[in-house]
Amino acid sequence: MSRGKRVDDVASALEGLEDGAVVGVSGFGLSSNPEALIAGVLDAGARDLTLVSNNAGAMGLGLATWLQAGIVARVICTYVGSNHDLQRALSTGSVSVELVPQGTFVERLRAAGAGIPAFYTPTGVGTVVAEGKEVRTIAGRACLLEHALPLDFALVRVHRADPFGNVRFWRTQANFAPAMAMAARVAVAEAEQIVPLGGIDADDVHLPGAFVQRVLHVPTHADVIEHRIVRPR
Amino acid sequence: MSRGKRVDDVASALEGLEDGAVVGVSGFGLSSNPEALIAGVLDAGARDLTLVSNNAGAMGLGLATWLQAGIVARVICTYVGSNHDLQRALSTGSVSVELVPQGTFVERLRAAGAGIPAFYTPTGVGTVVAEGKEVRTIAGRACLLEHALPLDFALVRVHRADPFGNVRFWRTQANFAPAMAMAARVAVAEAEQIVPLGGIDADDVHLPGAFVQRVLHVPTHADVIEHRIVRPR
Amino acid sequence: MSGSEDAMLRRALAEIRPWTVVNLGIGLPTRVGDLLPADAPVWLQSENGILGMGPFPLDGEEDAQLINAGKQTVTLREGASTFDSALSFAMIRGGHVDLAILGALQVASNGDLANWSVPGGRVMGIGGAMDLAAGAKRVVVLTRHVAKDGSSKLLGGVTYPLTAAGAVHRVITDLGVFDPIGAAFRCVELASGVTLDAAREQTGAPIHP
Amino acid sequence: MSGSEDAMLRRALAEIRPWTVVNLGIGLPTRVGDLLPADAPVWLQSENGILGMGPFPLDGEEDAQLINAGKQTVTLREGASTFDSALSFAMIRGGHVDLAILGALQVASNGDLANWSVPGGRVMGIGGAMDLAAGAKRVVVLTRHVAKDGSSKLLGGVTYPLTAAGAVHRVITDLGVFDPIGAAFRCVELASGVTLDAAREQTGAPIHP
Repeated sequence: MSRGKRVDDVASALEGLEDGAVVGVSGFGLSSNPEALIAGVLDAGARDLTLVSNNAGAMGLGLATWLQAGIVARVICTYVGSNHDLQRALSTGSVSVELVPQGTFVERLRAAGAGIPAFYTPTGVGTVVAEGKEVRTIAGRACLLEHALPLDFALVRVHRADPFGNVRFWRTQANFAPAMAMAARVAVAEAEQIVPLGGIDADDVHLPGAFVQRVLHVPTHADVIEHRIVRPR
Repeated sequence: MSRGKRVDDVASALEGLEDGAVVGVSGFGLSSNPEALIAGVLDAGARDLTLVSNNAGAMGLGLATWLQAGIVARVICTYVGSNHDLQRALSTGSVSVELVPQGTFVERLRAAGAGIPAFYTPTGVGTVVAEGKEVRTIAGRACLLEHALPLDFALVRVHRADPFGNVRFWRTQANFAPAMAMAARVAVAEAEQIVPLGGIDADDVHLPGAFVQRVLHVPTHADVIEHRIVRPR
Repeated sequence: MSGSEDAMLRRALAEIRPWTVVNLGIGLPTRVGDLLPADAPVWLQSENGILGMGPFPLDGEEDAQLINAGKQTVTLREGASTFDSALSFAMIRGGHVDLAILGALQVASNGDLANWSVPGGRVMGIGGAMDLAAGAKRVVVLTRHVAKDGSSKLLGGVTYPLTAAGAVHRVITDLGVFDPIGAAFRCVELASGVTLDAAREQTGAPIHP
Repeated sequence: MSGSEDAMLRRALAEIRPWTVVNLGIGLPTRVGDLLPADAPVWLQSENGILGMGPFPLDGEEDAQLINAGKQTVTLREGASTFDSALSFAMIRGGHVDLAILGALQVASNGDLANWSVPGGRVMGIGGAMDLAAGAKRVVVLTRHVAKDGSSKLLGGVTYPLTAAGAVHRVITDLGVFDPIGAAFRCVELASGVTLDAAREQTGAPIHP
């Protein structure tokens, strides 16, 4: 199988990650995390990071380990919830936190990836989110001006990848991964499965390889479930 | 099989199409046209339409028949090319034509469907496209302000649909269909195949049924090829 | 489940029309979904990327990468689709969610909604709350009429941080159903055994019959 | 194909790097693709929704719904993907196309490109021209140096309607390879048998060696 964009190890996948980088990490809480890459950043030595993530970890796990290690200077997220490490960082002011409505969060990433430097959205008008932002009435509706959110690195979890970086996701695994990959200078796909070119039919590709720079094969994951709710059999 | 959003005939599919409506029609030239719906509009009696289409037909066929029938007052498109009916309409002024860069065209549709009333794009700065538009420098780059393009009706060709309106496309069939369906008050999917609910796996849906209001089964199409280029065997 | 909660959930269920797209907020609203028949043609949207949530999985069939926006394990119904967050919020903000049933801390008679933050409380975050309230075609709030501290949640104006202005179309509480109409709520119906006067006493804004 | 066209196509081919995304404009640029080996790891993008175009189909295997932006029947290579126009132009405008090889009516020494409309001529339309010129990471123009009317296409400033300002990184013509550097072109190389003076005579802007 052609090597293409595949890298052999986490260190190679994170090559070029520097102090002060803006890093987007996909996943919804602990679900669908690029676990090997998240762990790898702790070893990579980069500090003063801006972490762009919906939840910035949970239960002391995942991205919460970055907060514990003190390598994050700033978090751009949508939800804090029961992420105690982020709660603590918030209350002590050890990191600065920008809370963004989730739709605006992902649209800012998508905009960065799509060459749209800014856009107007009705979400957040009249709320704390509007502070310091331009308000403009368009087609009769008040809107906020929101800016693209470009990333240096995107670390994203995917189900299947080919050597060009064509990707498929499984169920709710996609979440912020496509928008983050599009927004990033370097998008790294942590793939459960690697298939050869042609292993994904053209009509079945969820994210084309144009948006992925590196592919890392990681066959197994802890995949901690935060709220396991089941029906009895 | 549950009936759901399926309609029995073209007339039902176009119910509510009124004079002066803004109608988006997917397809790239004559490829991937919703042929039955295009023909049906000629019978529906609505006039003074604004046609939103990449090419507005070709070779006297497809949407060119709307121009011939005189039911179009205005065309918003990206390319005229060898569409003689549109060339004629342009030169005689019988319809007004707004030429839009293709990326801006589809982004305006996507914006309308995504609740984004306006956005900035670098495309077209300094060109005829910029005339009368706000220019603003964002992140060091001059951009144009472009507005969402909402539709009354979207008529789109799809490969496969279920009764909820979940859709799959075949090869380059999608083109403007997803953005137009999203932008429309009433999106009608002209589907080559109908499958029951569950007939398309959740991960394989290209356009979720939330964006489709009516489904019309049309198993066969003329599918005229404009430039048939082949290699000898 | 208390009797009044059961009645509230059933009343909220009555807001749901067939072949529509419905987003149920975290907490009480989520439980409206439990009352839907398995074959009801209703597509529950979850903002992390599902249209067509089914019931919770059978024990042993849970999938760590198939969760709802509350991070609970879920399943997919027939005719479901999965997608990324950009498309999900295009769906929400673009008005393709027919109905959002949301919780509330406060609702004002002008439709203003506060449901994401208590001043001085722990910061929980915004999540999809602002987009859902601003973007859904119809927003129904499902909440107890009076907060635990005894203050009414239905007011002349919200005092907690705003989620979205003028967003709420209807409020369903344990006292009845009330539509914000500007300077007052209109009483659509009263819960069994509740008088208009009793509702008025527990509401921080006028109620029109 | 004339000898000079063959040389032009081969020179343009040399601009293409492995494992990159390349968009080839209609006309001469499209024909650069014919020179690519079938297994070359290069992904040709077509703005109507393909990444990874293959050669033209075998007679009888053409598919009316698998076409390129020139509406020609095409095929897909291994590792291709198809998608809608919104994603396609996100790819283009967002800088994910590594190289666009485009035709031109006029190119200026400041990188301005005119390639969509001749004043007084038939209106052909814009198509993807403005997005590609403004959005691709690198824009190479492939064109004959002199137009059919004898006027140079390489000028101090474009007089035809602008496609994109300052967009062009390199121009490949039958006379050589020239990079716009502001008030002049820099001569990168000359075609076989062409002198710098001959190139200068046929160019409407200074050429630096």
